Amino acid sequence: LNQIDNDFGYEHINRYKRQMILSEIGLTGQKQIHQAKVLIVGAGGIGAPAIYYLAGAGVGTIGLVDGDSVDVSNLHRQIIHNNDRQGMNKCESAKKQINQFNPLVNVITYKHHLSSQNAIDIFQNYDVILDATDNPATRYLINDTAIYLNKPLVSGSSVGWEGQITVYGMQGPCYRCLFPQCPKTVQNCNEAGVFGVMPGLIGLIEALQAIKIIIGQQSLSQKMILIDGLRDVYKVVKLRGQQKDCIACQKQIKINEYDYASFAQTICSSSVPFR
Amino acid sequence: LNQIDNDFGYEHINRYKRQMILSEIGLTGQKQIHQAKVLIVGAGGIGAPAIYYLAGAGVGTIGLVDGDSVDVSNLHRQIIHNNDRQGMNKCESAKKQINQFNPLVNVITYKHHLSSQNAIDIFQNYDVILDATDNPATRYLINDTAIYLNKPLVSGSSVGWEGQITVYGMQGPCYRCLFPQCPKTVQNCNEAGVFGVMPGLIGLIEALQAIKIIIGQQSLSQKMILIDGLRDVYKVVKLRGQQKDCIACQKQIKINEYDYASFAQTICSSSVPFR
Amino acid sequence: MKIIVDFGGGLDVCFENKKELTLEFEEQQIKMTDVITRLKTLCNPKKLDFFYTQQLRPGILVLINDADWELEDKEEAQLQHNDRVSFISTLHGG
Amino acid sequence: MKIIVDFGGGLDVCFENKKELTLEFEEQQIKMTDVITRLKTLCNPKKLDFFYTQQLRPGILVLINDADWELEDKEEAQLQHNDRVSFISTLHGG
Ligand SMILES: [Zn+2]
Ligand SMILES: [Zn+2]
Repeated sequence: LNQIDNDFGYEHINRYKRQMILSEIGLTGQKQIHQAKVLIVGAGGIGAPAIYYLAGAGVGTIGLVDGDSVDVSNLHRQIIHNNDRQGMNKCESAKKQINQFNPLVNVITYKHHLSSQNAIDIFQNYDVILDATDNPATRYLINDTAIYLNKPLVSGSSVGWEGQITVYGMQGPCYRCLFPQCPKTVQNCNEAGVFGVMPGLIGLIEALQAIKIIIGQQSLSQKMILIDGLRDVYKVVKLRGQQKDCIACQKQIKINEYDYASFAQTICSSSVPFR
Repeated sequence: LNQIDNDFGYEHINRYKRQMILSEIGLTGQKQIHQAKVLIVGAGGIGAPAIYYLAGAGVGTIGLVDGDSVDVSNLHRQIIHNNDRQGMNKCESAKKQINQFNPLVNVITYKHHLSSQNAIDIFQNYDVILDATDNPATRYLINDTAIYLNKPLVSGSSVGWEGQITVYGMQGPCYRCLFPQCPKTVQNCNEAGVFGVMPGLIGLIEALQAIKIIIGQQSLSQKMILIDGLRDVYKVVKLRGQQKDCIACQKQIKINEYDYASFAQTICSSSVPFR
Repeated sequence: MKIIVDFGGGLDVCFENKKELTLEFEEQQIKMTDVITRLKTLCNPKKLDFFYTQQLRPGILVLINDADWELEDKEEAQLQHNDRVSFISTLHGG
Repeated sequence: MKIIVDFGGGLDVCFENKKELTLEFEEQQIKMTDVITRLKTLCNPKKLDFFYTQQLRPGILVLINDADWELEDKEEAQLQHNDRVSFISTLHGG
């Protein structure tokens, strides 16, 4: 064990040994995880469980972007927060929880919303990006920025009893490859109901994909997991490849000049409540 | 809202409103969840996330059975515990965490192992049983007791990068219907490696099944979800029905006289490490 | 010829909350356009614009036997008896 | 005739860590017993007792096209070209 460099010692091995037994991880893989920097955009229903399991697995640096504060109505699904932190910024609350859970992990907080002015500066410090947000405009911003910087993007979403998750980039398709025109959604945003376990499952699978990317294992690039928790449907489907005419993949977007709000203005104009 | 009885008030509605919007839950379903009593046997890799999401969803009474204490090597996957609670009994640690996360939930701790002498007395106080244990002998004990008392049993397991989960009872098959002879396993028990997200997914799906049973929705009875996190395989398979010759389903077992240890003595005698 | 159609991401709202439909076709040769045309007639008129206006609503992923129809020739893709066609509306909640 | 076989729950350890095999059969009529006999020859001798001793090792769930073989007639079940047969060892870890 003499290859242990200064900041990866016995304390780490004792904590991570049950996963280090796996041949796909071992000492080499655990050090890769320790040296990795993962950014999670959104510390809500998907981000909360993702943060917990990335920290548990020993990701050395986790960045969190969220400008919202903890509200009691989040607590049926956002397990990183708790009753005493209502009103606190969500990144701050998550950082407190992780410092108590695994002090070997460094949590960096960005206590504001992502914008086309700050996205590139933040993303370039990280190896893998996780999209845990809740609206199409931000999802396109995250997609275009990650693709522009060649960072793998793990992207999931959840409403009601359903969840979807894939990995964008890595020579596979991106969000714009699948949806060149902004999706008009069936449900109107935050009034949509959601059962806590569904974003929970998506958050855990996002963490799993991030770790697999870090240790060089296969990921969900060009595949999507579809889950219907109510009807017990769990399946993996095959997606199109990268599209030649995709303005994101062909790097034709000037991110800080792109008007994401108006591109996605059709969002949530639907009047149909989600079932 | 005047049907709100004394112990289900605005405090509950404000906390659970995002899931109460779902037609499958609503006020009626939330009150059923509030009045439900769920027992989780095992506060480890599967039990930890299950407890979190059952408490988040508002299950009024959660029982926890575990005689073990928190060890640092649990913390890569057992998110209900933390660094400061090493050495504390796992039920005690989980109760502290839940009291801070959702004070509206009552956690009952059984700080010892389940045995054929105490299983019936404990189980009969609960509506749904969750198996979150890690050895066949206990799994047969839990199965036989739940079937004997006609309690639905949500049962999952996880090792390495894989996970399996089903629901026993409810006119479907039980553990003995599937495996009349005790399985001789490939991996020797606690030295087997495990990646944290896998028991995490199983724990969340166990919580999801428990809630669905409580609100009268379909469950995994006679179905099993198979997950291979490394190869991104997520699928649901169909199982045999209840077996006529099953000594558990035909209630032919005297639980407090049955020698589970010797029935399962073949466990973990295998010398083959799990990959 | 029988084609099984299923809906995800809330699209069942357009089809009386049914998650799955079985469509019967007399003809032996069926293409995706035929399935879409049939579904437009079955769709609840008040909710048609969540399924189809001049085109399939942006944000709907179409799968043939669990594979993106873009991998075959989309509307022109030939279908066989008992094929499964899925219309999955992308979710953006988090 | 081609049969696809996959392994779960660690059983791939008996087959050189391969999660999936494709078996070719000359005969037109194939039963599950034929698949098991073939797999016994392919299994690593040192690990055979994790797959089969006098019988299939207790704890292995056998599926034909993702359905428990107990729903058909187990060893006697008839197979068709491109059927998928799964041997899933039950996990007990928690
Ligand atoms: Zn693209
Ligand atoms: Zn039985």
